[in-house]
Amino acid sequence: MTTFDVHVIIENKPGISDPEGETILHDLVLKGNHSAVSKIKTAKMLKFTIKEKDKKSAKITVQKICDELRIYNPMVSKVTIDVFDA
Amino acid sequence: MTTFDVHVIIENKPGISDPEGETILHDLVLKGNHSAVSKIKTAKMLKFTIKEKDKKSAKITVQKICDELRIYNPMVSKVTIDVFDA
Amino acid sequence: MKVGVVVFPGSNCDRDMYHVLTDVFKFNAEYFWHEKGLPKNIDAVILPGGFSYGDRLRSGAIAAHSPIIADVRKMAEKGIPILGVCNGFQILVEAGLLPGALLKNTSLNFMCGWTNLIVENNKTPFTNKLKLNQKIPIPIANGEGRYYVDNETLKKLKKNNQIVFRYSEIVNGSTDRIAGVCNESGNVVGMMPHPERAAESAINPIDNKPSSLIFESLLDTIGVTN
Amino acid sequence: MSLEPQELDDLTSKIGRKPTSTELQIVAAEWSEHCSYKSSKKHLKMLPMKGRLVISEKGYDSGVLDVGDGYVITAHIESHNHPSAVEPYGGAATGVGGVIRDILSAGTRPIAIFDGLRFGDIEKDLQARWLFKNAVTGIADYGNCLGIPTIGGEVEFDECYSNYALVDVAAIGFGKKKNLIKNHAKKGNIVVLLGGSTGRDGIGGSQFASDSLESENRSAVQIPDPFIEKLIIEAILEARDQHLINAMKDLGGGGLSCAVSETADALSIGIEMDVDKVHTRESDMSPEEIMVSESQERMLIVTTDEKLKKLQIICKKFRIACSVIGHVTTNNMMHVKKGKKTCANLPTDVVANAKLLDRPSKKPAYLETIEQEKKLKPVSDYSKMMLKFLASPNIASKIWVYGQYDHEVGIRTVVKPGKDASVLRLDNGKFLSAKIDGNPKHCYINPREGAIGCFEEACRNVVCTGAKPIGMLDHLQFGNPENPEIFWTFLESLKGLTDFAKYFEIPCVGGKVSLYNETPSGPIKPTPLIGILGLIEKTPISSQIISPGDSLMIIGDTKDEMGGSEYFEYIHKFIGGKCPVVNFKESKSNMNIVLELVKNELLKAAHDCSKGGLAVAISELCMTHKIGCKVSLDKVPGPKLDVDRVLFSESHSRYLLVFEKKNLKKLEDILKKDKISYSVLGKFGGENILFSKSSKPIIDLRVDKAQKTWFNSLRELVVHG
Ligand SMILES: Nc1ncnc2c1ncn2[C@@H]1O[C@H](COP(=O)(O)OP(=O)(O)O)[C@@H](O)[C@H]1O
Ligand SMILES: [Mg+2]
Repeated sequence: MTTFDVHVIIENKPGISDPEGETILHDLVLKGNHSAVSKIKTAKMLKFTIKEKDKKSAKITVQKICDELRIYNPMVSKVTIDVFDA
Repeated sequence: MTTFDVHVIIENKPGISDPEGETILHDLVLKGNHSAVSKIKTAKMLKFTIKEKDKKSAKITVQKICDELRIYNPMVSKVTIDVFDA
Repeated sequence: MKVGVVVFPGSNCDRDMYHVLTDVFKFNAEYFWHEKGLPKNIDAVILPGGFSYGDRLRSGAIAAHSPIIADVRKMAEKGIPILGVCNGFQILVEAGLLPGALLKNTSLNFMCGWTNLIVENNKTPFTNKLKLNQKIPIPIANGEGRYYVDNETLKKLKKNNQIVFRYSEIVNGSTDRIAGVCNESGNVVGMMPHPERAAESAINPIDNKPSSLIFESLLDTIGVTN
Repeated sequence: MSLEPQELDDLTSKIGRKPTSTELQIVAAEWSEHCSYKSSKKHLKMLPMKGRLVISEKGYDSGVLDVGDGYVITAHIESHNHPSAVEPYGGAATGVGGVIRDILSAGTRPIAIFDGLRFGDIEKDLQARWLFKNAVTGIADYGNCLGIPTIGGEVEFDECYSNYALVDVAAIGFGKKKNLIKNHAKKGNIVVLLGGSTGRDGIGGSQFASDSLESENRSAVQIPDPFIEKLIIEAILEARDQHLINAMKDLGGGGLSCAVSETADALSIGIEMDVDKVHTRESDMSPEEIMVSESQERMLIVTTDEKLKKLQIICKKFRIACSVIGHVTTNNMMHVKKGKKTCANLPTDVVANAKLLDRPSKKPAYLETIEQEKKLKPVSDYSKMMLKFLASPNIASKIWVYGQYDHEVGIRTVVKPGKDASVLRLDNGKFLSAKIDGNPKHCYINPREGAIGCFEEACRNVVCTGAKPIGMLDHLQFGNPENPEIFWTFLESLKGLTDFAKYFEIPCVGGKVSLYNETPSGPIKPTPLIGILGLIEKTPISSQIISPGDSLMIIGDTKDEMGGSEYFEYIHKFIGGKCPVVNFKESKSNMNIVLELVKNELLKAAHDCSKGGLAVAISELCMTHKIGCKVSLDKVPGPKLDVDRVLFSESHSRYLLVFEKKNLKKLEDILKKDKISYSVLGKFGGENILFSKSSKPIIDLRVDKAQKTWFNSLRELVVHG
């Protein structure tokens, strides 16, 4: 068994508005004259430390946890899972 | 000028507690019998879309924005910035 | 006629709800800790507001996995009246007992203040004494109260008459100004505003009647059988 | 953390040997200004602490007042200035947590929170805006999660707080008298630590609070966990109901060091404890770190072996940790061990009682000339000026703040924030009214009169709801007390408060001193803050609609007292002049008369006149009730003054009363018998707020326009810059 760091990124599905990202963009970044930035999207991240036999099964386990425990609400969000060596 | 996706991850510095991660671990994941998981840490992510001449300057600009506009408080949080091709 | 008030770690409107049920409307009410089961002789279940599990992950997301939810589900299937208020609504949604999702308010802030509801469905056990389109002055207090459903679900909600309350004006960016919904059979109702905060004249001197009717509807529904 | 050389000598001679490193840390925490009150304690004794309704018990951190029928209220005030200045979100949130645990310690349920917030100039200063925004979110997230309503407070901006923050929080508890924890302990009792785990966060916090703010020691960051705090509250109250608590103390500044030594000292016992038994967050913490850690959300409980089982069951139910860390002895020693090894063994009275100081004081030089006024540029258009004034951060409605606080949970809030004081219903049919007030602009010009003014203003606010003041909380916030000029301002304020409290027989039921509030650019202005608790025996003034034709009356004289006024400082950028002075006799009769009028149900509304003067107070009435008013300035009682002085003077003891015209005679009968200075100023109605003098209009504003500006400007400024 090896320890892995698994990053779960939860973000709104495309098409669902992200007022927080928009506020940061308009009220902070663009007011601060950083016009190179054209978009900001916010997301939530959970970093799991997990023991599994390999990267692939670490990813599968975490995906299963996310689905089973509704770590994200499938009506509004999607998740992206990345596995790293700890 | 090229467009880049810049991911900013804001999380509590090591040694500073993360009550949300602990609750998710103990009251959800471990209760759901997923004992392979030993730790969960939460973080916030901002995804910037930005036009810059290269990856390096994209990273520098975003770091500057985060510092200048106090997108995070360096007393408590650290940021990690990753740049990707859009 | 017995009403169960479910208490989760972090619930904080449980005592308010209990007070209104027992002292104001003379229900026989009892608290149920989330790890317990619900007895068979319960006539209605209320999930009160608050911050179950500190609103961590998402409001209601962790409490939706509490042991008691299995019993709530069974009762829901049996057609017993179930009301979720605020965090209770969020829990019912996270548990899949009601459709949709509750997102952060567009203001990004917690919002506490009074607003008006419009009754859209007066066939539920909690609204049968209200009139259609009746106005209810009522407080809201939430950070994640923006009700969201996709278009397809919205159509379904409309078709099945599942929209129970709407805000009279835009308050937090909810889809179609929805403030409360019910399940297809109409016995499970969830609402973001707090009827228990508006049902007494001491708190709501101008017009506590409409909010009172929410509790009187329940009295009517379950009182008759007893 | 370290002791001053003479303190080290003192400690060494008292214990007759060289202290160990753990002992040094323990004593340094406990002898810090923050925990020991070494500069202020001698003087605080002057405040009257006793009263008919005051219940005193040993070892309480909060004041207790008997409100009749077997019920009590408890109250306490705290600040979290230094932590909030570096981490506004966490600092403000944990400030709320701390004061709530003080209320809980007495065995009462917390039922209300108040917050007083002070920052630099948010119109110009982005840092101040960031601090303000995050402090508000911190308070909201903490209080809302606990389900304790934040029902009032104040917000003020002044350049003296640039790069700094004053975050004051007060809390009120309610319970049955028979449920109060009667702190007691005897040999063999056990000592339990309950709640969150002990970590490295907040190490050195109390010392930090006693240093002026410099970037190097910005190390004490505390992460709030309101969810645990909520569970602790429920667990403790359940344990209280089952009589499982012999004595209790919250952990605040100085962590275990303070809680253990102060409990032992207050109860005349000894405590032996083992740091290895403390549940920690990190495995490699030293005994010193464990003893001085200021991790939040922890309580110390003294109980018995037999009761422990039940206590553990409760803790398990609420999923909170609880560790038996030691037991009670009779030798009056605080004995700290790590396993078998002794790390500290000190007499508790030595630890708990730092040597009190008699600091020198001297009247500040600046006060010699501060009362001189300079010639001001005349205002050409008062209507325009007034609109700008209503939008200014100190005058604008604070709805952006209290709208983020759940102020209704608990369903006690009968009068909600946004008016003067807020009012809660109590279980015995009575009502509690409360408000906190400060005014550093007045206090800077005259520390004594300014402090008295804050006291009177807070009283006026509760009186406007029909409540009689029954208790006072004070929070004295100043710069470095080692500076004799600053210490003089501290003493003056304290003397003023004492005089007022004695004259009005309002006992001080609690307080706090916060010193060393300085930044590299200097000390803050003297900022005493006063909280007043008022009791309404029957009904509070009910929320009534003001209708066209209703009359407006003012009680009290408007005097030439412009120093420290918002008008001088915001409109003319001038700091100086004579600040308002309270005439005690007048103040008392005006207070009593308003209470009598409310009791006789002769009023539709009462509002006090304070920041921004008459012009702002009348506008506030119009804007909150969305109705116009025609006001004649010729009738304002007091000496003849220029029009701007009549409009904007902040003289105390003034009340605005709204009543149905037909009640005028009855009102006058009461007012005349007490020789009250009053005058009917105008009539409500129409869509404009209109002030005129000798029939000439001075200010003419549409109510809706004024209301929109006043209501939204703070949010606009904070959110959109
Ligand atoms: N920080 C705050 N938190 C909660 N309520 C606040 C805050 N600041 C102001 N308020 C509320 O706004 C109203 C006006 O406050 P303030 O201007 O301080 O009143 P006053 O001048 O009567 O003392 C009061 O009801 C007060 O409780
Ligand atoms: Mg007032």
